[in-house]
Amino acid sequence: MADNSEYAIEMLGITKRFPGIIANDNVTIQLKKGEIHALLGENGAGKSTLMSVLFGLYQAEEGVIKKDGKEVQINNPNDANDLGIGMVHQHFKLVQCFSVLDNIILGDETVKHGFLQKDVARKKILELSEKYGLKVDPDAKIEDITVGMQQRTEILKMLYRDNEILIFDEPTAVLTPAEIDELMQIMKNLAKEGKSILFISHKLAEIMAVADRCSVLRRGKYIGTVNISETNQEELSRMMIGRDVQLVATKEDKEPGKVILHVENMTVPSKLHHNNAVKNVSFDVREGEIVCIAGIDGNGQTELVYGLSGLENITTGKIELSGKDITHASIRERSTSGMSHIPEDRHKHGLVLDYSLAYNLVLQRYFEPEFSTGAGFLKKNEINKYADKLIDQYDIRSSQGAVTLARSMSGGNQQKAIIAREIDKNPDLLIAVQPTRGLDVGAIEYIHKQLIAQRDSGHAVLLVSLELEEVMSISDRILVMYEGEIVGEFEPKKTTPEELGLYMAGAKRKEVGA
Amino acid sequence: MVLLLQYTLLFASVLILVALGGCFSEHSGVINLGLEGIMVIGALGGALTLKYINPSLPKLLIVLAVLGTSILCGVIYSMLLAFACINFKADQTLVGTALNMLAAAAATVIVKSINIAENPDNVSSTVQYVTSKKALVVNIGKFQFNWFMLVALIALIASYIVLYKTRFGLRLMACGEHPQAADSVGINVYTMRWAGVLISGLLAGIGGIVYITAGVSEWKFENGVAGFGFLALAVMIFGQWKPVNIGLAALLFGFFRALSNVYSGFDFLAALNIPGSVYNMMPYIISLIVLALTSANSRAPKAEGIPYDKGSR
Amino acid sequence: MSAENKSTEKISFFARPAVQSILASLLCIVFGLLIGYIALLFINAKGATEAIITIIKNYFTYPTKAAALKYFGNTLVKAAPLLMCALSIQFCYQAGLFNIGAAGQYVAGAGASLFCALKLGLPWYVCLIAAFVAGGIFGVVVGILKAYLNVNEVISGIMLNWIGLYTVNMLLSGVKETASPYTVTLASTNKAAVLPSIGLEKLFSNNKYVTIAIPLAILIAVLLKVILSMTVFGYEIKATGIAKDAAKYSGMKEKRNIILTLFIGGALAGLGAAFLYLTGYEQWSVTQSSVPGMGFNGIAATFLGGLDPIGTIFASYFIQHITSGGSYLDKNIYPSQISDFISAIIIYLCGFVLFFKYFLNSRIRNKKNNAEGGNK
Amino acid sequence: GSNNAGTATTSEPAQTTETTEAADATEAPAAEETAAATDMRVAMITDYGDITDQSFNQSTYEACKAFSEANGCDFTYYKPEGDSDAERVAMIDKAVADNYNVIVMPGYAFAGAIKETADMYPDVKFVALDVSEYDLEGDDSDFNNETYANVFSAVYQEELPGYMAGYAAVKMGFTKLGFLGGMAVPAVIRYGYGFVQGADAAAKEVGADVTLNYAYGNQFYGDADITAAMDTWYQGGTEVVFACGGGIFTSAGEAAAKVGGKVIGVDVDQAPTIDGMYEKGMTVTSAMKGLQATVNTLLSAIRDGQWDKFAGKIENLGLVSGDDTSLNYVGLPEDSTVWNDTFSKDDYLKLVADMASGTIKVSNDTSAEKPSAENIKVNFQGNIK
Ligand SMILES: Nc1ncnc2c1ncn2[C@@H]1O[C@H](COP(=O)(O)OP(=O)(O)OP(=O)(O)O)[C@@H](O)[C@H]1O
Ligand SMILES: Nc1ncnc2c1ncn2[C@@H]1O[C@H](COP(=O)(O)OP(=O)(O)OP(=O)(O)O)[C@@H](O)[C@H]1O
Ligand SMILES: [Mg+2]
Ligand SMILES: [Mg+2]
Repeated sequence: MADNSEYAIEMLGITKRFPGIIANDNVTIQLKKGEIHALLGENGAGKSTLMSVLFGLYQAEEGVIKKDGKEVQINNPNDANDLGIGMVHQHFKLVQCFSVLDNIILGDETVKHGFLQKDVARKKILELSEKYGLKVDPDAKIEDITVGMQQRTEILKMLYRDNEILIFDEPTAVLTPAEIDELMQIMKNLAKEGKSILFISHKLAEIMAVADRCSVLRRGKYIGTVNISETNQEELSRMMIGRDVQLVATKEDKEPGKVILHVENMTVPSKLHHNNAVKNVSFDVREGEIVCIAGIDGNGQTELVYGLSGLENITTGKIELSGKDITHASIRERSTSGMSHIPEDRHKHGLVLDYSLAYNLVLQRYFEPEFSTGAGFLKKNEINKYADKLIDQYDIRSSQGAVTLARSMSGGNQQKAIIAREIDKNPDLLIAVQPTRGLDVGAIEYIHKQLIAQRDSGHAVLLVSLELEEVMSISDRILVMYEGEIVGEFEPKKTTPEELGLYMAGAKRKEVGA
Repeated sequence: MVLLLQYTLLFASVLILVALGGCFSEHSGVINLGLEGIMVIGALGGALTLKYINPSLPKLLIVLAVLGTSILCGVIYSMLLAFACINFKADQTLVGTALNMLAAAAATVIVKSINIAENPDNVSSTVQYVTSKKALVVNIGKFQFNWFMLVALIALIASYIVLYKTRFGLRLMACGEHPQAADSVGINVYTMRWAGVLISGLLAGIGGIVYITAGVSEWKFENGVAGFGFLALAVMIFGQWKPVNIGLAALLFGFFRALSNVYSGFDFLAALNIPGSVYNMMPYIISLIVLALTSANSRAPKAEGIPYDKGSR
Repeated sequence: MSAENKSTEKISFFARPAVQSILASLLCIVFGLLIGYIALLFINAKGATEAIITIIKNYFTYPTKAAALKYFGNTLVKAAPLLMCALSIQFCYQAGLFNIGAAGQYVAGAGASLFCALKLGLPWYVCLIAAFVAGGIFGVVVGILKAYLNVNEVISGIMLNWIGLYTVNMLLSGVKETASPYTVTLASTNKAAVLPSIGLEKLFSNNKYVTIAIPLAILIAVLLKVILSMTVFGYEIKATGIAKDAAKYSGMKEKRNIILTLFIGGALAGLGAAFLYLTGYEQWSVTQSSVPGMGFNGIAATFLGGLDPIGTIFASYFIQHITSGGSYLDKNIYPSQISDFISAIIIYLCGFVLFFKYFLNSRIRNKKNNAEGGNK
Repeated sequence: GSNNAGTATTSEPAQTTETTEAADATEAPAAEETAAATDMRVAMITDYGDITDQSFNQSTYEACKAFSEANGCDFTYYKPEGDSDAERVAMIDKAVADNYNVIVMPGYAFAGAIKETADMYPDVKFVALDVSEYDLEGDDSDFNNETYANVFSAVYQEELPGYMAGYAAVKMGFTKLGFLGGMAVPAVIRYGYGFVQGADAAAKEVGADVTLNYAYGNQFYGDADITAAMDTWYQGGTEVVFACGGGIFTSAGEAAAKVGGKVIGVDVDQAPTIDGMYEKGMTVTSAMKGLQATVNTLLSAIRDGQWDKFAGKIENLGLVSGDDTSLNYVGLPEDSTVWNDTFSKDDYLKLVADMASGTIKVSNDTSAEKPSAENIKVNFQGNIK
């Protein structure tokens, strides 16, 4: 083929197998020069795998990769780098205790006699950050900076290496709305500069907003490529899932009942700084309503939930659950008194990754008489039966059913398992923290339905979400958190994302009574 | 006083060298519990060199030859750890423990075999190095300066520079903190970890010969190195995996160790009439207390102890 | 997504975890002995074959059956405490803790049981309890430091090993023989503290050291197996071990579990010491300047036993068997440390077990995949 | 380690008392004796130390081996798996099973094992070293110096050479003394307490102001820790240290060399070893006991069919003659001791005579935890490691 190929990168007929699974099955995608090419697919469809093949982290069993029309071998990230391919990984690959600068130069250091020339690097980074509007402090440590800034670091890492082909694997999953807008702009700028971009996202709106074309994968197989200008969200989701998806949740109006969760003047200390993370917060959640805590990441939502669930001790205040004072109750007591908690970090808190699915499904109930004898023995049969029931009822997919290791399950199904476990407890109060993060639209639809079902059956739901769209579509009441305080209370029907955004950013506030 | 200083420096030198060894290994992501064993093997190499070298050679040459063989032995022995833990993803604590047991047994078997081969009547596991050992020390007044003190100081400074000022150090630490990140920017994690472990073998090997020549002119290899490798690990943790802090921690530990031996020279301490066992326990009790007070925000390399698997994310 | 094979599918013989563990351990043993044999060849080629056979034969080197039985008993007597130390390490390992402090907990158990037996004149069961508690307390110290102050259990364990040694030496100085550093004998001081033999000694040519310690140790191993795999407590311990945060999230008291685990671990090691010292087999020397190796050898037995209590029973016996066998070597030719050398090699090889299993599994999978591919 | 302070050297034969018999042993045996000797199969069993302990086990091993080679009889040694009666008994059983008929056991620790096996193997000849009647019979001892019919045990009166060394040191003019024991086992303690008594007596005699540092190293080898402690002693003014235990002299010698200090050796004449390693004249004397000689005597007696003279006896070996020191089992080396004006060889001979005659009494009581003295100041430091 000619050197002046239309395509920057072509991945032709790629097949990549993992033990027991074909992650990519004869997949072909072609990335035009200067375009933003979206890659769409359910959880576990094989997007990350395909990109890892392109970046040299994995080797495909079959297929060829061409750069500018010429066949290339990419055996490791070094080869990818040499070819001008850079990648922002789904899970950031940043060394927490290093500075931004160290992370950027890592692997491509300027040295003199083996000694680092950090000043040279700093100059170059500042220039780049100026040019593309990527604001970072080169000397800040990664562990001290926001997720958004970490992402900018990742992008700078690619630019620092003069990469021409940029891969973004789910870059927006962890960003705030403002940061997402910023990122979209940056991507457009980069494309304008002539860089070619591969962009993975589960958020159709984002794809519609920035991409030129979109390729869809389903269960490892290539489905097709469409021009964004000629398609819509419905078509995309149909391609991805194979059926129509309800993208915006619907629910009926419902009059809330009596107070289930009553929080009064709660203050929670912070692990990171001397300031309190949650300051003197008061609010109620009632039967039959979904109350949503909105806010930009890092404004105390995590700690608020830790305080409620007992993962962290609160310094002052009072918490009541269904009229019972649980301020000083243990985590277990709260759980048995009717509180369920879908945690923010499903790998850290939500699952014992090396336990079987069945064991994970009874993580909150193994001690109950249903699953253990008075003498302290586990009733394994009961546990397995119960697990099979939940697997069936909640459609949790895994390779071997109840005995599958939780670790080997896909993120979406892991989340489903947690949700099944927490909801099947039939809690008075369900606390769900970012339950849809990183999941595909099909899974999101499913989870939203479950949350609404809880509400409809008269339970209280407290939802913590960073995504305004989600907040607007499923909540009955919205509380905005800013710097550890509740700075506003809204009804979704009587507000706009723009208004919420102002409160979330701390530009406006109003007093809220409990 | 001079004695206290001299032995503080001597013990601190051993601890600095070995703890720095541990530091390099752990920064690369491999917990090296086998330091004790590496010390023994390093000591064996150095001792045999001292035994066979012509004592009339220039002193500098002797010092260098001893350093060289100790390093060589330490490095070779540490390969056993690197091979099992890096390439075969073995449990690092287990392999480290095995290396400690193996070193003591192997060193004894080797020395005994050598001794018997030389003289069938000599069944001891002792290596003597009376004359050549004199090359290692210089008397400055009452203070007996040991060249290895200088070696330890150089190792300390070099470690600081290597870890914080060079490309190698940056990459090494990245492998111990987040090997996937290092891999994704084209750093070969396995190579770096090998480097970390071999450097720990190098330093612990020197530590071994310093320890056995610190006070005597012969060593009985059945006795290993009496827990110094483990003490060095405590020093490393107390020093928070940072060379300068390790230096200070080693001085502190060395001080208490020295004090437990020379306290009888201080009238007020002798007058206290504390049982000897209490002084012996001191370094351990103090380490424990110090660790209890400092570990809450201890910052071990994040990925240490976890074998790196290219496939996993 | 994932292949949907049902778990009902028949698992092939070599795919069974238990089979793999046994196979792996046997391989370690074979390679360990082989390397030991090579070392023997190096030292003296002529006697090497006989020497390695001697090590393997252990008590069978005695010509009479009675003597062989008696020394079979002796091997068992020492295997029991080794098993206990191995179980201690294993139990903690299940909870994600490397209890290298087992050696010190063993020392504490020895100190407490002998003190109760010799100084206080208490009967054997009280001495057992004392050892259990003393070992447990040493474990608890490690546990508290770990749970509340984030002190690495390996380091604190090592420090406590030394502290325990010196403390016990001081403690037992009060009950030592006047003219030697050994503690006075149980038989002469307090017969009631000697563990009962319930007729077991008869089975081993009247080996008076064969006591209930041996069946008790085996019983405890079985008990641990049951606790770990079948009980709520085991469920919690393992969850705490592999996912501390998830354990906390689910309302388990993870700090309490860490401390409790180390208490039990320590108690097991402590009990192990009592199982040896209360038979009268050995006296404690109060000038001992290094921690008894039992705790460290326990690490070997644990891993050789495939981290399974039942496997550990056999592994402990085996390690003790070759250690005892080593004492029958012809010392004129071979240093006695050669059996330590072989044990150490075997432990080192145990490090490769995980890889071996992984290798085996991927071979099995490949074979299966190929077979399936062929069917298509 | 081991249960004795002895230091063995391969090159130096112990300066012994039983010169005649010792000499016989190494000479080619006469023809008719060869038959007896080949029937003799000698096994030695170590206590928990190895034969490399530069001490009791090593001396015994060397003596046995030399004898066996000279007499063409089979010899081997066994090392028990651990430090317990049970394991020592196992080795005795094994030795008998392997057809050894003379078993040499150095160390009081063998008492328990002998009690278990002596009656079981009446045809085997047990030669024990340092196993006292009290060790064997406990509180029921009648102290008649008799024991099992097939056992002979030799117990040394280490307090005597210890006394001589202490006495000599003070008389030689030293006023700052040190005692560095190995592990605090009976033999070491006897040496030490004797040393204190001797220094005490001499101090009284000359009216000197004497101080004595007293410590155990808790091991039979030197290392940096012990050298540091010795440096502290020597640099704090200590002039001479009695290094009493295996290889622990290396620490004393190392420290002494730095300040020109002196050392007293133990068990055998250590002057050649220590002076050879450090500097000439460092070793002022050695407190000796005739361990290897005893082994030789016994093995020769068995070879010569004289076992009955020894069987069933426990002998306390110490001073035999006040006049002929060559007959004694303990003493100071007459050739290598650095005699001077204040303590000449004649003074020594007088001391021996007085001790032998009972004019001077040395207590062998080691029940006290610390040594005590009336005329000198003893700084007891216990175990320094
Ligand atoms: N290292 C691996 N080993 C085994 N299987 C793997 C591995 N990585 C991915 N897989 C499997 O390959 C499939 C594709 O995974 P991949 O990460 O590419 O999905 P994805 O499309 O990026 O999903 P998500 O949207 O959740 O990020 C999954 O089913 C997963 O189970
Ligand atoms: N070592 C592995 N073996 C098998 N499957 C794996 C392995 N590692 C990851 N996977 C699977 O790969 C898929 C993609 O995982 P990935 O880490 O990309 O994100 P995720 O699971 O969607 O989680 P999240 O979005 O929360 O980060 C998941 O199905 C996961 O279970
Ligand atoms: Mg992905
Ligand atoms: Mg994902």
